[in-house]
Amino acid sequence: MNTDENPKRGDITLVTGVIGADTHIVGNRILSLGLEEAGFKVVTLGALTPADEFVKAALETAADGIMVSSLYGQGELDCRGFRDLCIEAGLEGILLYIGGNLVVGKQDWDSVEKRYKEMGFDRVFANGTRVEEVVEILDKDFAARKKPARKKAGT
Amino acid sequence: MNTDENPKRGDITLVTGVIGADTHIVGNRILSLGLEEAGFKVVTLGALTPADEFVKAALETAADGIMVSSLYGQGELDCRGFRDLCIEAGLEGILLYIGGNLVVGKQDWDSVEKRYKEMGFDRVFANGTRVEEVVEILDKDFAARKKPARKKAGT
Amino acid sequence: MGSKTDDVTLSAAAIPADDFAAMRAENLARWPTGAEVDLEEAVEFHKSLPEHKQLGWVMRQAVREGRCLTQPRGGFGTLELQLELMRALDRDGMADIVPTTTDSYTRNEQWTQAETGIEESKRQGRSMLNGFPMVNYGPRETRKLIEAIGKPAIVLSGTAMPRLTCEIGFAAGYSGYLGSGIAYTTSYTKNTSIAEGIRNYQYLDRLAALYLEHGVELHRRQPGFLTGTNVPPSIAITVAVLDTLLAAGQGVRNYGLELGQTLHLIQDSAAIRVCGELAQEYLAAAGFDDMFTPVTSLHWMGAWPQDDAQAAALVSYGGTLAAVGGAVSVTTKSTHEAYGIPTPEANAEGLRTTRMAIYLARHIRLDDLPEFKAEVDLIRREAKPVIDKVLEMGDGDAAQGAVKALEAGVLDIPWSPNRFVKSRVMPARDADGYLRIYDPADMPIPKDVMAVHEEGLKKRAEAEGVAYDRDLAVKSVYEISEPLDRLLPFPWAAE
Amino acid sequence: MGSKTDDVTLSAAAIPADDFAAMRAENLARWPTGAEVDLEEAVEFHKSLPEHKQLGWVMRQAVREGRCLTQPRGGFGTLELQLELMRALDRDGMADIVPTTTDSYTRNEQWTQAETGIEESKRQGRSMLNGFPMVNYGPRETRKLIEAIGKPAIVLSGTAMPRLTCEIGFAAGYSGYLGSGIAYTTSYTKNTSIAEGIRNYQYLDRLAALYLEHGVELHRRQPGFLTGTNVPPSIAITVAVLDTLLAAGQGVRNYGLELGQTLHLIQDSAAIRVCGELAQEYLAAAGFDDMFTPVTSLHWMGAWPQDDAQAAALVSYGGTLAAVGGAVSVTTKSTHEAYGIPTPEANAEGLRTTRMAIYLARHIRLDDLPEFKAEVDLIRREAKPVIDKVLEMGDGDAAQGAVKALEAGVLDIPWSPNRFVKSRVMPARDADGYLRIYDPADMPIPKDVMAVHEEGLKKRAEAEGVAYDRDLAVKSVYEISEPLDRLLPFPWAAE
Ligand code: B12
Ligand code: B12
Repeated sequence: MNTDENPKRGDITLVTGVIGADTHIVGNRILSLGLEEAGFKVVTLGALTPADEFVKAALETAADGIMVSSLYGQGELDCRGFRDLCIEAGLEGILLYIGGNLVVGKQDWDSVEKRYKEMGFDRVFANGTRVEEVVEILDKDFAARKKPARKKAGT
Repeated sequence: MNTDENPKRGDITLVTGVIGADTHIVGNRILSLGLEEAGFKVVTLGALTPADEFVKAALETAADGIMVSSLYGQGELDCRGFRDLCIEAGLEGILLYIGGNLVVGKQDWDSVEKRYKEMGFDRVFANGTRVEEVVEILDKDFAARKKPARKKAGT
Repeated sequence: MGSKTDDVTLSAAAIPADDFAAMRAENLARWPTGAEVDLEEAVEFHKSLPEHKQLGWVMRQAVREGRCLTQPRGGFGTLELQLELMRALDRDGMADIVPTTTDSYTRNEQWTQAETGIEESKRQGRSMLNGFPMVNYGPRETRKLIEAIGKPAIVLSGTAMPRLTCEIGFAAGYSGYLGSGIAYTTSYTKNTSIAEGIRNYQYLDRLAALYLEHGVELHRRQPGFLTGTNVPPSIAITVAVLDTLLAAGQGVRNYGLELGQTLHLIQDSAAIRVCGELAQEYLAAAGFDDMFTPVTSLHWMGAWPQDDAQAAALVSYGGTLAAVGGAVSVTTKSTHEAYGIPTPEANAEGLRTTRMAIYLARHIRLDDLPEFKAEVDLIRREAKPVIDKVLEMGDGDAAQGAVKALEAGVLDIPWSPNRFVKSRVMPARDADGYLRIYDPADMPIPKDVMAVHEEGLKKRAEAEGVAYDRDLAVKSVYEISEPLDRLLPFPWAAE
Repeated sequence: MGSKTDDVTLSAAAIPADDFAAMRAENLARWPTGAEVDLEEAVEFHKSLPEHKQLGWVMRQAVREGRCLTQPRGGFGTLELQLELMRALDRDGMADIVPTTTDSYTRNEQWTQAETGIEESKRQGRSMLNGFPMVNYGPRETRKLIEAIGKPAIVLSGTAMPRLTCEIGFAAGYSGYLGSGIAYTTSYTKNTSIAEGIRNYQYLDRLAALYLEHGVELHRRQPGFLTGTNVPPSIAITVAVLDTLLAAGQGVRNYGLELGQTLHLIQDSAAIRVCGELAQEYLAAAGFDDMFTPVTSLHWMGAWPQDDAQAAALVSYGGTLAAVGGAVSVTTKSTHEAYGIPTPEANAEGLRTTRMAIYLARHIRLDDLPEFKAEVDLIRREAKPVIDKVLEMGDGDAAQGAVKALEAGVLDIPWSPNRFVKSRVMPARDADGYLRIYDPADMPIPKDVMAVHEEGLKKRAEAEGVAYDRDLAVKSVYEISEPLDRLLPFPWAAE
């Protein structure tokens, strides 16, 4: 993985965690390790993290993005209003990713993605997504934003 | 199995065989054994039997019914005009059953049954049919015909 | 959570009857449906059930007849959906044991949120909860589920906080209950201390013992799969033995032990054997000689492949492994596993595929295979030093020992979300397909045993041309979920 | 059929080159596409194929690397449908060996009827034939199939009359060809004499040897499944050994042996072992020491259950049995087996399920299990006396021996449609799941071996409370196709 791109991964802070009453830590831990190895600064909240703790941690660490994991199927309930929480806290520009088994049961992916995009997530990842893929897309998204820390000047 | 019904099974002759280039003898042999044990007179033609041999045997033995097996999928081609062959030979009243895997592939059963009924079979049986079931239905059909040998007086 | 008993010194001893009565009263007052619980009435109901709907009897009978029973998982957010599901599992799936999985809010005692989930589910016409909110429905309503099926029913509720759910479940007529203090606290919680988790399950076990005092032998069961992620048999068995001792201490006598499959035919057979044996050995040493401990094998608990056809092999092999290993029951998954909670149809299909696999392998035993014997020996040599050390750290008390050992990393659980667990032990799959330990961290696994593990893992690193490092462990998390063209490509085409 | 060679005295000796040239000319003249066959051109084409598209090389390489390859069956009535099918099996199914099954008219040399079948199929837009009519299409058109895939291809044509089809197939570029004189004549024909069937396959083997003389090592293969209906391993192996001797006599050196699965893990492993060993022993005794005889295991060849979920277990277990048994390849079926020829999708799924099952069991071997050793010993003691007697009856000539032995019932095939076969031998499944012989009829199976069979079968009759009679054999035909509620019901409900 190439960390010499613009913007530098080392300047980017990402908060990771598993939302709600969800204990599935494995994928989130592997993701966190992978992001760290790729050069990002990673703040790990671990399993069973309420939505507001994500926002609090992002504020405290001046994070550029929040990487939410949800595996257990109840993410649809847990993630309602997540973007609004961020906006209330003054983080409206923050990059929001979510990944995992995002609904109960095997549902049509397009409709699942749409639901989460409507909740304010910038990108929605299916179960089985590999870390390399996530890193690639992060690079692209931050490159598109040019100055990743811009949102702090926002409000 | 009760052979004391009216008409007597012992008065009824059935021709069995596997039609066309089909070698699947197992089910047909078990069927033949079962019919014999149930009390019917059975004339077994075995595997790989052309349509006209069924008719010839039925004529020669003054049979009351023909039990055609077809497993290999090409029965639809082999059975075309089977009833006509019987009629030509003066056997228009003869009872015609067919059973097995009657078409190529897994197809809707109702449509398969319809196709074979149109070819002139009185009853059409799916793969997996057990002998006891066949005997029961034979009894019913012959009882309905009252005098099973009537068709010989027919033409 | 936050119960008054927290400050009582933790021990493996039985909760005295008076204390327990007080605890129950306090517990049942936490949510309105608690008031519906009436032990005498529940006891009568259990006694009125035919034997074949009582899981305690059914498990014993399965052992007597050498059967391997099937049991799926399954829970939906409303009574109507759950009824339909349990009927489908009972009839179309031919499940021998019918489950009710609770939802994650219920597991975390967030009953208000569960209430929202029920309403949302009703409004949307699909389940918004990942299980059945049993506490919200209460025992009277929930009993309709028991009445709708012709098999015994078990509550599956992965949590460290089972106190109210178990009261409701037993009162409703469930004769089985899965869960244990060490296993679930280390795998389902982040901030719950091991001591608290143990106490909560001592309550549950004590309640089961109370039913037994009233003549109802319920089936309690230990969830040996832990984090479900490459848990080596020795660790699963160590936890199983400790949880068993804790249950025995409260008076439980019908206690199942579960083991997640490693997917290695010989290792899984050996693990099932050793699990049952060691549980009995340590029970005997602690003075318990009448505890029934049948072993259940669980379909692969790690990540599943996304391809249904590939997943079908895991389902089927899961039946094979259970049958060959002589498990008394197998807990099944479906081809939907990678995606989400299965539909009743997919769940029932998983049951039938497993059942056929059991039928086909029901005569096979590997007892006399030298590799089997070697693996039995290895697992024993791996588990016993850890169990002995844990008990030693607790001065013979399993509860005290477990808390201290987990804190010290003497007992360690891979991939645990719990902050009271070191979770530094690193398992990985070796060149011969055995699940081994790459890094034991602080676990007192003997050197000669570790040498066996290392040899196999080094052989794998070499065969794959990769470094001998902890990436082996991460790779082993993904392995079984990899698409076939990575696992077993056509090897010779240039492409 | 009706070829002039019929009156030549049958023997296992190689057909002299001149005679063979005359036979070929006569044979190729039987249908217009025969004129397209050009041996030199075909040899060049085979040599131009990459190694991984040459089945002879691929089978040898699989043995070197310890792989268990997968191969489905599959044939449709038109080139277009067949192209689509073979691409799907190659890509979606990841088949290591891609098949072309011919239709039953082609098998019976009824090419005019096959022509009608092609036209009907085109008109109806679905396959009206149960396979691909290779002779009608001819080698030039058929080669498009070889060019469309990235794997080696094999012709599957269950018939006693392969003469023209094999010319077309090899000329088209198929590097594998399944079929043999004794196995197919006894299982696919009614009126064809064993001698005629053997002669027809001697033609095919001689043709393969001719390619070898030109530097192209084709893979020939013996279809050991025979009637597919409870064929005991000893009988399958006996026929395999005899067919192998016949092929060796014509100059074939790359010759696969197939065995239908009994669905007993130990028995199937033992059968695979003994099959390879006995073939080599009898080859050596006959002076052939350079014949390559890899063994292929076949998914259950008897009647399948109608339930897809149940069938999935047979598919998956079929991979397990092949992998554990150390088979070099496995021939797969699909969950559609009971119904009809599978769709390309279902066929590909069967391949993937099998492949995953192979991956999971690739490390398991039962070589040191005492039951395995006992079964190896039993199968040897069962097969050798029969093989020896057959060879003795032919004064050392396998061809003569086979004809006489089948006539006398010394060699017998269960459930055969052929009137030159006694088909009085009756196999049945015993109490431990082994496929045994209830009635050996006139086969010279030693008394002590039959005592083992009888014991197991009597144990079964007793366990099921039924008479010890030949109904055991009929029941065993149905057994595996029975619905689960008959095979393994929930045992304790009154219902
Ligand atoms: C292991 C496992 C468990 C373990 C978890 C151990 C632990 N503490 O972590 C245990 C056994 C404890 C468990 C419990 C439960 N589980 Co669970 N579990 C699984 C399983 C089998 C594998 C998950 C896993 O570890 N995968 C491996 C990792 C590496 O992959 P991953 O998690 O998908 O993560 C990767 C990607 O998704 C992506 N990713 C993940 N997060 C994010 C975030 C972002 C921003 C991005 C970009 C990418 C990304 O990157 C990761 C690395 O590649 C899955 C099914 C499956 N997938 O096969 C079910 C599954 C997730 N579990 C499920 C359920 C329902 C439960 C339970 C509620 C009930 C139960 N079965 O007991 C409880 C949950 C309790 C609770 N309160 O949360 C369901 C969820 C259902 C749904 N969504 O419809 C699943 C899908 C199984 C099923 N089909 O029913 N489970
Ligand atoms: C065993 C078998 C074989 C054996 C046959 C041995 C022999 N000489 O008999 C062998 C291996 C030789 C074989 C060859 C072939 N087979 Co085959 N075979 C089977 C299999 C697995 C079982 C059949 C069987 O014996 N069943 C057990 C008996 C007891 O049941 P049964 O035959 O269904 O008969 C019962 C009932 O159907 C009923 N019944 C039968 N006939 C009749 C008639 C009447 C009037 C009535 C009332 C009832 C009735 O009563 C019987 C007793 O209960 C089936 C698939 C399956 N069912 O699982 C495929 C199957 C029939 N075969 C098939 C095919 C294609 C072939 C081949 C063309 C190609 C190949 N695969 O090699 C060749 C055929 C060659 C030829 N020219 O015919 C296909 C047919 C496809 C289709 N219809 O779409 C099937 C369905 C497999 C598949 N899914 O592809 N086969």
